[in-house]
Amino acid sequence: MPVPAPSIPGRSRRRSRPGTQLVVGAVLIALVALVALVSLVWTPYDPVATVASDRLQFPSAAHWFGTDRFGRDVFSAVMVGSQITLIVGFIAVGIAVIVGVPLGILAGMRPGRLGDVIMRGNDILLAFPGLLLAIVFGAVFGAGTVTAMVALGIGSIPAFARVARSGTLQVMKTDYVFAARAANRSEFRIALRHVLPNISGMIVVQCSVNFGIAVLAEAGLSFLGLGTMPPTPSWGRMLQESQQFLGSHDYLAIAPGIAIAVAVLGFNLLGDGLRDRFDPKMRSSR
Amino acid sequence: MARRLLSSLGQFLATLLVATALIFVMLRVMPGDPAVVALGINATPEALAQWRAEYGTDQSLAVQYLQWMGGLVRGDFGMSYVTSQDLSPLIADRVQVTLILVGLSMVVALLVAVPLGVLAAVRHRHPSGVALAGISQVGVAVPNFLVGVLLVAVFAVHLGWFPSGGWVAPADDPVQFLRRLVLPVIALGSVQAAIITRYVRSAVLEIMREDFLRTARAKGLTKGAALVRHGLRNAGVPVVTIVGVQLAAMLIGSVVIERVFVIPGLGSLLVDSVGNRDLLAVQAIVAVLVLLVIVINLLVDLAYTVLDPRLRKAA
Amino acid sequence: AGSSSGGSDAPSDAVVIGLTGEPVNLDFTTTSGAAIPQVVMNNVYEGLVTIDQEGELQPQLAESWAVSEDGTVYDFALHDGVTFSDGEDFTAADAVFSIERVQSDAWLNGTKSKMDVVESVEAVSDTELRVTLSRPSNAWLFDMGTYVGAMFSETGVDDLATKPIGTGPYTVESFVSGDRITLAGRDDYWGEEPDITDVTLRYFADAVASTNALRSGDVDMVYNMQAPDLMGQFESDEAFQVIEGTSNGEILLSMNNTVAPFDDVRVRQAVMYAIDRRAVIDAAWAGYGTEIGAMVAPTDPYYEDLTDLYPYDPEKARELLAEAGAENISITFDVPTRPYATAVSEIVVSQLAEVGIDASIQSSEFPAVWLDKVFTQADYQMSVILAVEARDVLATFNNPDYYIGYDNSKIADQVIAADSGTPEEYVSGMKEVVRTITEDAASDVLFLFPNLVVAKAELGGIAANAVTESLVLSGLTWTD
Amino acid sequence: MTCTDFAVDVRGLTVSAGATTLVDDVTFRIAPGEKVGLIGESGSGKSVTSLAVMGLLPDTLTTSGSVTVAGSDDNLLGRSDARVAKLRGSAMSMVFQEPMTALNPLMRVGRQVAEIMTIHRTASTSEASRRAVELLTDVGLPNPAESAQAYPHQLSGGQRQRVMLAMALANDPALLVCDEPTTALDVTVQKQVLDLVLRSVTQRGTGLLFITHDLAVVASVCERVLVMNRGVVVEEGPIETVFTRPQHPYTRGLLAASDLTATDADGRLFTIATAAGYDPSRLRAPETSVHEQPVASVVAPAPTPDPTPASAERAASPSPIVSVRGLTKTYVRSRSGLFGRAARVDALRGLDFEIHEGERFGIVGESGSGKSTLLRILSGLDQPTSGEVDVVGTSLRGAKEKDLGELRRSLQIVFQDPMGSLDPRMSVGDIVAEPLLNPANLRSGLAASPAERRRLVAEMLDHVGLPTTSVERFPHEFSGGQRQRISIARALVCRPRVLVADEPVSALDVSVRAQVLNLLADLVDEYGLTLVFVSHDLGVVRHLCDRVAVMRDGRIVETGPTERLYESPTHDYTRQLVLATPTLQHTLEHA
Ligand SMILES: Nc1ncnc2c1ncn2[C@@H]1O[C@H](COP(=O)(O)OP(=O)(O)OP(=O)(O)O)[C@@H](O)[C@H]1O
Ligand SMILES: Nc1ncnc2c1ncn2[C@@H]1O[C@H](COP(=O)(O)OP(=O)(O)OP(=O)(O)O)[C@@H](O)[C@H]1O
Ligand SMILES: [Mg+2]
Ligand SMILES: [Mg+2]
Repeated sequence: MPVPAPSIPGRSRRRSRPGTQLVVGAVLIALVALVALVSLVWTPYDPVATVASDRLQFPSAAHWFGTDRFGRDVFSAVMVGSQITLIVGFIAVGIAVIVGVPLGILAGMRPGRLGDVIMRGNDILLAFPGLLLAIVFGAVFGAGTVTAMVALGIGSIPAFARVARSGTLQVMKTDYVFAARAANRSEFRIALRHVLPNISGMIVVQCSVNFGIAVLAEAGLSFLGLGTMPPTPSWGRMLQESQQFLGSHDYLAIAPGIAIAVAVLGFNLLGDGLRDRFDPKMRSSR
Repeated sequence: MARRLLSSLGQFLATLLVATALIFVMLRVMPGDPAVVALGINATPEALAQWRAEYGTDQSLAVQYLQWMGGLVRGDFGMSYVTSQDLSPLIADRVQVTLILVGLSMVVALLVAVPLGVLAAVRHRHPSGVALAGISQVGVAVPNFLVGVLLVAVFAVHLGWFPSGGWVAPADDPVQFLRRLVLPVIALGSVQAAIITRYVRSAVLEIMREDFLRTARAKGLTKGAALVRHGLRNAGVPVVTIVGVQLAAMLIGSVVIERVFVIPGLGSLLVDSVGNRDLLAVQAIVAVLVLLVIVINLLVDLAYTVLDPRLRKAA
Repeated sequence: AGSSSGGSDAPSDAVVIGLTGEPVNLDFTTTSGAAIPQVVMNNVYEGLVTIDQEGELQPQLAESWAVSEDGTVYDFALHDGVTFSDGEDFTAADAVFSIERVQSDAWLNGTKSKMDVVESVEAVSDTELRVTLSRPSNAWLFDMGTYVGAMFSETGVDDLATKPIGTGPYTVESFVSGDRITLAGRDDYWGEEPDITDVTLRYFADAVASTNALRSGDVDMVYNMQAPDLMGQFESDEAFQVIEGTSNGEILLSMNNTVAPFDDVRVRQAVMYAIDRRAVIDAAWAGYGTEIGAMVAPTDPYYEDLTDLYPYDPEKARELLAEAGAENISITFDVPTRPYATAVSEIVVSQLAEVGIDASIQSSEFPAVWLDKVFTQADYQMSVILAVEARDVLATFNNPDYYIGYDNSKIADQVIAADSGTPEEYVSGMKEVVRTITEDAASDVLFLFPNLVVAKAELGGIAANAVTESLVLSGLTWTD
Repeated sequence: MTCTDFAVDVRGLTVSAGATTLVDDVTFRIAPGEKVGLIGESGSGKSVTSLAVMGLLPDTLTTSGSVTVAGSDDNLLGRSDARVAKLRGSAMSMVFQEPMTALNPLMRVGRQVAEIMTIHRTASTSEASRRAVELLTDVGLPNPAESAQAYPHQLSGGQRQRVMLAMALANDPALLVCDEPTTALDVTVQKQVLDLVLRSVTQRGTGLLFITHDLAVVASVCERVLVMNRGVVVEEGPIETVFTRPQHPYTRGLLAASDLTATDADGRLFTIATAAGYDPSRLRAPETSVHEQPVASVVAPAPTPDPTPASAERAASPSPIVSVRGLTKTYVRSRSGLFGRAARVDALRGLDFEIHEGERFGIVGESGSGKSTLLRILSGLDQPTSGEVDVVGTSLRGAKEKDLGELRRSLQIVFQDPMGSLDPRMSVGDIVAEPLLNPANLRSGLAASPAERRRLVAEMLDHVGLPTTSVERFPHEFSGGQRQRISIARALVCRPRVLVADEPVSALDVSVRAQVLNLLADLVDEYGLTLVFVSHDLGVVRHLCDRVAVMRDGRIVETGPTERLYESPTHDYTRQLVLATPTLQHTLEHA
């Protein structure tokens, strides 16, 4: 009452029903995930088999999204493309979380020299945007999906480290951490039992945001020819290839374009929804 | 203030030093002997040896690094292995192109996004506000190269209102320069505008919950006036953050748009140089990009200090 | 440099040409690739002879020439009053300098070997040049019509990379890397001055951007267009003309003859049978392109239609593979990052899969990585490349150290004999050589690459046949 | 200042959020110059009422009824924002609770004050800035001209609240609304600000609506009081009457729970539930009761089951359980946000004291005096900069984490914020069990097995009066008072010898406060604990502790037995503190 409670990261006090953003986002992502799963076992056609006689057919009952210049079924390719999209997102975000979050927690729990060193290193990494890393890594290790996801992952480490650190700093100031220390819990236990669960909300939000970023970046890289290699279908490359059919076979651009937008929109909405749910006060990472 | 500036500067230099070392090491792992790349397929071993001696690639890495750093300090990026051209004027040219493109797009994006974001926040319950928020959400999700491709298809190829791409230096022909910039700036700027609109909206929404805004209203300001007089500058801090982040991302992210619109920017040069295995050029471009990102981060830091007196040290 | 907006309001002496594949510099003596000679040969540099649109030798700086009985001594009579763009006179001494320079260390480009047969060069007078060959050669004079035969000024070779100096009708006015090269007509050109004196070559990273520029009026012609699927749209448009020129470029599905599984001729033959070349042309290049069956362009004197040698026959392919014990093999397929290569590779992979060859695509950046890995180190199994050089069948297969690794023991002597023989012996000998190479399935020539040109309808004099690497600009003219 | 006979007239004000009614049919009227208090527990609807009057309610709430302010003739409810805005700041002004956030952090305070005049065009720009300095002088800001140039973060809480007041008074409003303007302030500062408010409204004849949960404060400021409970005004009348002869049981409950000097038959504080036995008239009683009550309160809550009753005078005990010699603590801040502050903060500047087994030791002092720092050091959560600290036989100077197992077995803490001290992501069972996982405890075999731990937790929860089913639930499912019980259960589950409490009740409503204090007192007795109790509230310390140390600026200025200290403080600062603390008795006597 008299003294305002500090903003405590963690679950919102009111258990409100999930917002529309959260629902729509979750539905869109579920859709993409479902398509990816189904495409593992079934697609209407072999997405890489070329059928010269079927080239450039407009959407029809046989080919819902038409066929490309090799006579491949666009619908099947879009389906399989979702796998690449999700894998790139997962691995990129996974790398960033696995490296960034522990570093951020460490920096937050040891705000002295160690924390400073970590954050300086983080600042340096911040100067290397993911796309830049992806292009350079492509030169060094050969362009491809793996290179792209690793580079994008490394590029997003700073964001996670920052979020984790700022969250940890807040958690470390809370009385429940003092209470845990008064109970002689080890630093490791505190990190595991108190810090991690309480910053997990912010981390999840950040994951969602970075997922969207990774999807867009992969599409951009594939568009440049530096991402996923043919014949594996990738939405970005499909868009790139569709360019010379713009005006005559627009559907070739529309299908992957919408697919990208749906995936990114889904992750962004999910992120916003989760942010509202977890803690509206905890958003800025700076 | 001065101390903060000084320490920012120190950090800036340290970051730069480590970053350049990283770049140097990273690129030494790149496959492909630059001599072979430069001289082509049937070059004789003697020619290769001569080339290596000339370009110093037969020296130890440490020596090469020091030579490179020495050049950097003097603003000399060395000579391209592939084109045998001085890199410094080339890169200077390209940096200019990218900075104009990115800068202009950001200005346009801000001009659009700030009013729209504020509107979306103020009317966050009205249908118009919800619609704005929705549009910006969708805008963020659309890849900018798709926007670019569509703009070219419609406004250049179909309607012929604007050139489909290319670059004319402003000094050569200001009118052509601007005409050619319209579509790429829209492509790059519109997606940025969507991103920034989202941030402005949420920053303003947050500010609208602040006590001091209620105080301002209690002083006799209407909601709108209170927001304009007291809220916007406060909302500026998170917006500056995102503008910094986006600017840094756009420096390299614009490469896709440069490709679509055939603009000779730094990102395109990087991709080309990577393709040509022009080691020194790649190294120089990455260094310049990293420098620019660090400068942007520094400026953002300083902008905080200007915006927010709480971050200034007592004199 | 920036005023070249092209379009209908352009002055009638200006033209903007859209190209893909930018030269890194302008010095073909040290840097390989077709992009440099495309710009400078016949435009900035000229040779003693040149090769016309039909593939015939024509005099250029040499008014005429005479060949000795034994075919080893060439006497050239040079034009008088020819000047280089730096004002120096062109004399026989420059020709001596140029030819000897190819043989010296200054010339680093691999094609210098074409000058190996030259034993001596002498300037008999300012306008008389004598070249003595070590043996008769049918190929040498033809090669003199390509960039190996370019004539340089003794005083003008300091900065070939950016300031080429030749006797041609144009000079390089500016070179904005990543964007454009502008050429200006010379007032003091010795020959007939071209109509178009202001040429801008704009380089596009991707083919669609170049055609977009054509549509929006930014360029007047797209030469060697790399987006064949767009041709249809232009064909139906009155404002444009579409020309399918021939070229010397063969799309070569290279197989490394020295490594498994392609060290087995049966596997190579299986690949030849497995591929439906017509389907490749249709799917990858929108039907533009010609099946030729071997690495000889129809414009070459010793061309022979060998397309029946390996008809599309997947059954046969499977049999051959079974015979070779190579059923269900996996290979890697190094694909250079060029539009034709990626397009071709996708359908080739799909067709190979039909016969049980699982090819996984590995992208190699072109030129650097591809040249290094595939070409120089021959560290590959299968690749695909557009071989643009004229009359390159021997360069490709008559050299076991070449990246193809074809065992040339069967053809080496035949080749010397043919080159040294009479023109008739040359033609029949070469046909024999080519047949042997093809029967051995050294590599699969998928199709002859078309030189697709799209231009504004009013642009005339387009040299659409890319017989050599050069893009001849001097004939261009606006026709209304 | 106007011809109307009221500053504000509120009729049938009802505010609802969707289906729930937050404020129900509230009617009151404040005459010019009249000072009216609005009291009630947290969430009773006080702020909503005041915001409704100011026309500052969020759009999501719907209102009905009427609000008329002097200077406007019609109902403000339902008027456009622009219309009401004209009256805000001119006819009516408001001072908010939180001085930290109520000012725009990016604008110099002088401008913020001047702005209210330029908005209403009561002064030109230059005149307004001049007037702003005058106003800042009026509200007693030191160096007003200089302070006008300061940013809010460069001022202390009290100073900021003065700026708010200067702002509110700038246009001589007919009505001043103050919503808990002093709850975030220290008692001495609170007194200054309250005096200032009183003086200002009296001078200007401004009507005052004063909102607080603190009955003593309202008694010292207001003439008339409205008592609010769940959105309904349950009682209204002159302070005198309402506080001494409350008609409504809720009012009586509030009074009883607020009065820390009164105890029921069992020697326990009254809560709203037990308020029936409370006699409010004692507040009015003559001098004698003031003498009598404190005595009673000391005697009453100390049934002292301890075989060796801890007498304050018994300092000669052989070995103190806590012993502090020359303790200092200096923080080095990387970034100092405060005006002229050096980067080094001397939080503690040489403390010497001892606490004996079984003692209830209170520490009082103002914000920033170092109370929390001291507690953190005593509990081994922070290292002293210099000096010797011995707690339960462990020397804390330079002690490593691993040496502290024993200390942490014997000493536990209860914190101020009932929500912030419980990990929202842990179940109550896990929270309470945490101290049992201390390796020192596990080694001692106190709760080696999970089953044993579960038993101990259940037992403890039962002890603090929480249902056993609580173990499965999470902190957010409990009320503030219940959460503080969880906190206490956690602290006591491993049977410590020393319990350290940092403002454990200052975030609680009076009625809950009484319950928690009763519980603490019971448990301390039952377990024979040594209690170290920190509070800024003298009344609470006085009720609970038998010896008190008064801290100021990192020093202990005075220690002594509670009663002696209160009755005859020797140090100036202690006297100031005692005088500044409003108590119901005092204020009613002087009313
Ligand atoms: N904007 C709102 N929407 C919905 N409910 C609200 C809103 N504002 C306040 N309430 C609810 O109205 C009730 C009264 O709140 P109010 O802030 O007036 O209490 P209060 O008496 O001022 O309490 P405190 O002493 O804690 O300030 C509370 O239950 C609160 O949760
Ligand atoms: N971690 C820290 N770093 C720097 N300074 C600190 C730190 N903790 C406390 N201080 C400073 O030390 C001084 C004493 O703080 P402390 O929290 O002990 O005061 P307190 O008496 O508990 O105040 P309150 O009643 O407001 O809780 C204050 O000036 C405070 O700003
Ligand atoms: Mg309130
Ligand atoms: Mg404290």
